Amino acid sequence: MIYNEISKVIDNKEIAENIFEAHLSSDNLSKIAKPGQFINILPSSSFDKTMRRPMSLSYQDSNSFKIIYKPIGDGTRIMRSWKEGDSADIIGPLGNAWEVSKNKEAILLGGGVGIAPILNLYNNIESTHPSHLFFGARKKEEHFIDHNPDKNIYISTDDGSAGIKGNLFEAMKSIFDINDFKDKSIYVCGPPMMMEAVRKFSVEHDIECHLALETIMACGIGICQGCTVEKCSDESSTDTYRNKYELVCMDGPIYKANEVKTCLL
Amino acid sequence: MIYNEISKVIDNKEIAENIFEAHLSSDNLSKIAKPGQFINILPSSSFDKTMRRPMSLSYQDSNSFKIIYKPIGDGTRIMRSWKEGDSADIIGPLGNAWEVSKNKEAILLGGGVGIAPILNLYNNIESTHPSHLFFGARKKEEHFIDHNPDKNIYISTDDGSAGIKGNLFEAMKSIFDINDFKDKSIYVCGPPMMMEAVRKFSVEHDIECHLALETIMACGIGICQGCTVEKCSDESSTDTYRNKYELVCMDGPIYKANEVKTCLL
Amino acid sequence: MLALKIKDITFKNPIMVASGTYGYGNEVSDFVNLSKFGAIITKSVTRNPREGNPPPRIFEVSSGMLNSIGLANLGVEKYIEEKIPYLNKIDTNIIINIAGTRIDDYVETLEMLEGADSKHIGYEINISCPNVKEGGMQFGVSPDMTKELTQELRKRTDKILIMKLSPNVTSIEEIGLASQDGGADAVSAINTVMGMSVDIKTKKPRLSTIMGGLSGPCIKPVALANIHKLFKTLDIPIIGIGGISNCDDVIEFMLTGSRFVELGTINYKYPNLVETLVDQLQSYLEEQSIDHIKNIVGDLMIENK
Amino acid sequence: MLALKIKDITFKNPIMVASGTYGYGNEVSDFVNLSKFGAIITKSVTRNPREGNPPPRIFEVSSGMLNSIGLANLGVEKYIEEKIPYLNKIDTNIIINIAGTRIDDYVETLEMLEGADSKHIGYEINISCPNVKEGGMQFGVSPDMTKELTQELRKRTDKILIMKLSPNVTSIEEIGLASQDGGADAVSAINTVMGMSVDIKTKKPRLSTIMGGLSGPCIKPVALANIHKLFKTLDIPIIGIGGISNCDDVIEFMLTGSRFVELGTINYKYPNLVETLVDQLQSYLEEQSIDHIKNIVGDLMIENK
Ligand SMILES: Cc1cc2nc3c(=O)[nH]c(=O)nc-3n(C[C@H](O)[C@H](O)[C@H](O)COP(=O)(O)OP(=O)(O)OC[C@H]3O[C@@H](n4cnc5c(N)ncnc54)[C@H](O)[C@@H]3O)c2cc1C
Ligand SMILES: Cc1cc2nc3c(=O)[nH]c(=O)nc-3n(C[C@H](O)[C@H](O)[C@H](O)COP(=O)(O)OP(=O)(O)OC[C@H]3O[C@@H](n4cnc5c(N)ncnc54)[C@H](O)[C@@H]3O)c2cc1C
Ligand SMILES: Cc1cc2nc3c(=O)[nH]c(=O)nc-3n(C[C@H](O)[C@H](O)[C@H](O)COP(=O)(O)O)c2cc1C
Ligand SMILES: Cc1cc2nc3c(=O)[nH]c(=O)nc-3n(C[C@H](O)[C@H](O)[C@H](O)COP(=O)(O)O)c2cc1C
Ligand code: FES
Ligand code: FES
Repeated sequence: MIYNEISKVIDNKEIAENIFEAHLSSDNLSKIAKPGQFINILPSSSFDKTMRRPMSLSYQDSNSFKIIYKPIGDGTRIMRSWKEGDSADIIGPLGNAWEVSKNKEAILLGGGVGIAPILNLYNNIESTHPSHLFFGARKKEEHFIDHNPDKNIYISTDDGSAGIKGNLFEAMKSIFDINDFKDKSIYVCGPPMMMEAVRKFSVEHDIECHLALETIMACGIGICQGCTVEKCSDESSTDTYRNKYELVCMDGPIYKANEVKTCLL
Repeated sequence: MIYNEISKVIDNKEIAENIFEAHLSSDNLSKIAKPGQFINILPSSSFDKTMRRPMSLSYQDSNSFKIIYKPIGDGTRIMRSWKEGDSADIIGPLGNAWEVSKNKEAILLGGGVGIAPILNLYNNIESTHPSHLFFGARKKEEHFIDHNPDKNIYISTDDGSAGIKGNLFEAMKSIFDINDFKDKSIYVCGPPMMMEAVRKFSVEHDIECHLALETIMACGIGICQGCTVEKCSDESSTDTYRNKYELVCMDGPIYKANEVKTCLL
Repeated sequence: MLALKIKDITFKNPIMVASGTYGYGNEVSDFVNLSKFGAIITKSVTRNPREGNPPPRIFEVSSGMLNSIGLANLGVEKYIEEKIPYLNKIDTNIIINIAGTRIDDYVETLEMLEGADSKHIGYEINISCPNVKEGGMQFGVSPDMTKELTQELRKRTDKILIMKLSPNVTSIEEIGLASQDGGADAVSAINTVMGMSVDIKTKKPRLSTIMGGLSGPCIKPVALANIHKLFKTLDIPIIGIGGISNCDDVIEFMLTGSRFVELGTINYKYPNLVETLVDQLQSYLEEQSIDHIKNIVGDLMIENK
Repeated sequence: MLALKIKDITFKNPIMVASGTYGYGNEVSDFVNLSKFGAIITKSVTRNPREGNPPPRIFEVSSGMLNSIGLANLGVEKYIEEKIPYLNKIDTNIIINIAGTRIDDYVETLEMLEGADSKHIGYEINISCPNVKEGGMQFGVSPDMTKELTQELRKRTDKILIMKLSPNVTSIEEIGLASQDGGADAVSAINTVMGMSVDIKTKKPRLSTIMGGLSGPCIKPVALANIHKLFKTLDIPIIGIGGISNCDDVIEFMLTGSRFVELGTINYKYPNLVETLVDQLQSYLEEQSIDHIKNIVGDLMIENK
């Protein structure tokens, strides 16, 4: 079920340097949303761009949800100015959800605002499932979680100003040896280059790896066919025309590393 | 001399129902601006419409000026949200200025936000020149000046909720007899239909009448040739191509009633 | 007051779905009441399945978007099997959009659809897809080929036949006339405008196909000019398309000469816009004391000079 | 690093003023340093004075504007008398844009300008004004007429000859080739796109001429597609025009194949944009360690497939 509803802003605040978290009310969609899914947002009724802005859910409960975003253009800048009580037109929940491998430990990698769906998954499984959370950013100020190796929470920075120096891929490899991955699966969302490195590494070493992809999306609901990713597999499906190219908004955004040809979309 | 400068908002407030007055600083243009002239405004640096928004000056001194506006679309709605210290990119002063007939009493008619250049003229000449100010609006709440016939200040409302009932043209005729106009000249700015009625009346009765016209303007500085009005006179000029059509932004916005074919632009 | 006809078929209102912008309808059934539309025009179907163009396929530009989906579709055989049963259940007129490369492609596809257990009332023939070599553009730019194609299809169906025209031509009137002469019941215009964009960081075109089709509010003035030209030239009805985003736009298109309109790109932003549009159109007629929507079609005030 | 040539003439940078969007230059001299431009192309001049179209002549649309100025201008005789002396004083290249109805109009106008005491270095020939019957569009849509006109003008001048092309054609390549074959030194593209808008309250078209020319960011993708097509086809330089609003746009146009660009509608909003643009372009080259701006012309990364 997909809903189109008007959400009210409950709270909207800067949680790290130029990283914002908005808490919004929801009548229906948050009830059924699952970690990994996303919504498509119209930041204001006068927003005159052609496309809504897709955002992953970083949290959901029975009547509200949260998103974590970085103001980079017109849409996210309008979101930054959201005040309590403002409303936003949203469509969701959209896409598939993380599928967790029950009998494997989870390595979660969230880079930049890619942390949103990763954090959501982490909070969902952490109490029942052995998990290792990695959160990467360019510098200390962009972090809103503390480096805490004792609790299996690691942060990394490109400039070394906090936590492990290096990107997420490097951070992960500094903690785990190649043999450690046998009983682990990776869940990753973040900058395409980093994801692509993780994807290649996982495919090469036959490690279970789930990627949350981002492509440009016009509709988010499978009707424009714009958000495609090229699949690896060539097995036939009923929708022949979706055999080679999948729709990231419907069939994704989450794929296994060996399912897609690239993360560089 | 025309300047392109960055103004700072000194003050911006609602002075009547949905009528706003903004006070802005100016380094150069306000020094030389004269009543009747206007400026062309970029309401914010991210304003992504093609054209600036022209606004008449309602006041100017050596380092600041005021405008009076009504939020009707994207540009004026951004202006409404101006806060002290915000900046706006402006070009001006533009166009010609009111030419006051020294030996005639002035009847000033300002309808709606058309009051801006009329008020500017009134405040400029009122102490030295016998003047009758008429301010018209649809209803009481849109007025910010008191009806004060003793001081020759009249307000009118379409619904009769304050001052004289009727439009400005009717209000003027309720005060002055056709013979009163001999020693008077009319200065008018407001809704096109009302201006057109005043224009026709003046031409018919050979009354001196100055109109401040509004057309859609792309540049405001005479380079697009988009803002034309058809002239009555056919005398030749050096710019042959501007013989029939004048540029309201440069040659106007103020015309004598007998110079232009219509106010309905 | 909103109902209009093409030939003997009644449409409950003049608002249709533009091909390719609502999938096959089932995707949005959760929250859109598709039966509100006067007609649903489905995504272009071709004789054989097409996987479409490689990503990236879409990009947002000023007041619009570029696309090069490349007619990705499941082919007419699967279409009949998998999609028609769902479409048959929707309580409004279904129009099937067909694309092809050669006259035979179009003819075969149409014949198969004629033979199917389907309640569709007509066809929109895409001779104007700018995104694939095989998108029919060679028809869309040639009056002779347009006429021949129209005639061949006309021979094979009594259902409504609509030719969908391209703006990427010197004279859309000629193509419109060829459609009319060939026996089309209506023309629809416009398909997307050829456009392009480049990522200056990577130096790569924003679409894998380099050029693609521009749609959305940015093409509205272009659509209106083309519709105006067609309205002056043709006797058959015109279905207006291009950047329509609200009720005022619908009225603007109808005043310019469109008897019907199609909503395209706006569906992505407001998937259930049609619900409010129909009500707003109704209110407009009441406020303006206009008896019937058809009275505004082509009702422009043009000063003689 | 920004200087470029056409034939033997050096332009200090690739940024030019698009015809009709800066008047004759003197209007903005208060606050714009016109000599910053690589070239100034003046408002179209015709053999005889033209008063232009009745109002309304302009209207704002989504990400752009419509205009139907109608080539209002003072005629070549007055132009030589009144405008050339001012233009002669500006410290940059002056290119005179000529429009006409018949070949003779263009030829006579050019001959008079050749005889004038003027330092202009070339001509841009407007064969693409959509706003007046006499705007040259009959040339702009016909390869044969374009070639003939180009040849006639070529015979009469050694100055730079640029043909300005219309996007309102099926194949801009053909017109571009005809210009090249006729002896043009460069082509410029695009002129405005045919567009229209209607005031639903009054039911009147927003322009007195019903249809007019669309310009601004909304036509940028259309311009780029046309430039891409020309770049694949022609050997002579292309001057890119259409919706350019900032330095990124200039780079996008150059990557697509424009050797020079013209700023049009944006001049109305930012009359002195050129000052910052030139600096930004310089910084871009430095940041990217690019020796010379010419290295980015047509430097698109296109994957082979
Ligand atoms: C499934 C999905 C989940 C996402 N989740 C989040 C999230 O949780 N937090 C977050 O901050 N961002 C997220 N994004 C990215 C987010 O949608 C874009 O940052 C946003 O659309 C930018 O809008 P804008 O108007 O602010 O910027 P624009 O001015 O539109 O764009 C700025 C830049 O971002 C690029 N861009 C625009 N739209 C997209 C897009 N859909 N995907 C990728 N790049 C784009 C543009 O090409 C441009 O270079 C997600 C995207 C997808 C597809
Ligand atoms: C010389 C001159 C002086 C002006 N002085 C004032 C003033 O003192 N106070 C004031 O409130 N307004 C004034 N105006 C009108 C003002 O420019 C428009 O209200 C403003 O441009 C609307 O911008 P917007 O983005 O808010 O609305 P938009 O969304 O652009 O437009 C809303 C409506 O207004 C019409 N409109 C837009 N621009 C113009 C224009 N330039 N002229 C006429 N109609 C237009 C549109 O067609 C539309 O119907 C003046 C106009 C001119 C030409
Ligand atoms: C993503 C996308 C896919 C489209 N697919 C088709 C198609 O399959 N067949 C077709 O005839 N038109 C197709 N079109 C064109 C639209 O039907 C319509 O003519 C065009 O988008 C202009 O209308 P708009 O501006 O309202 O979108 C497509 C348009 C878009 C944006
Ligand atoms: C108001 C206006 C007047 C124009 N006048 C002319 C003209 O006289 N001659 C000409 O060749 N092009 C003329 N043009 C076209 C521009 O030179 C340019 O080709 C077009 O506007 C596209 O560029 P832009 O999107 O940057 O404005 C005019 C454009 C506008 C908007
Ligand atoms: S975004 Fe439209 S199909 Fe995926
Ligand atoms: S507004 Fe451009 S010439 Fe007057």
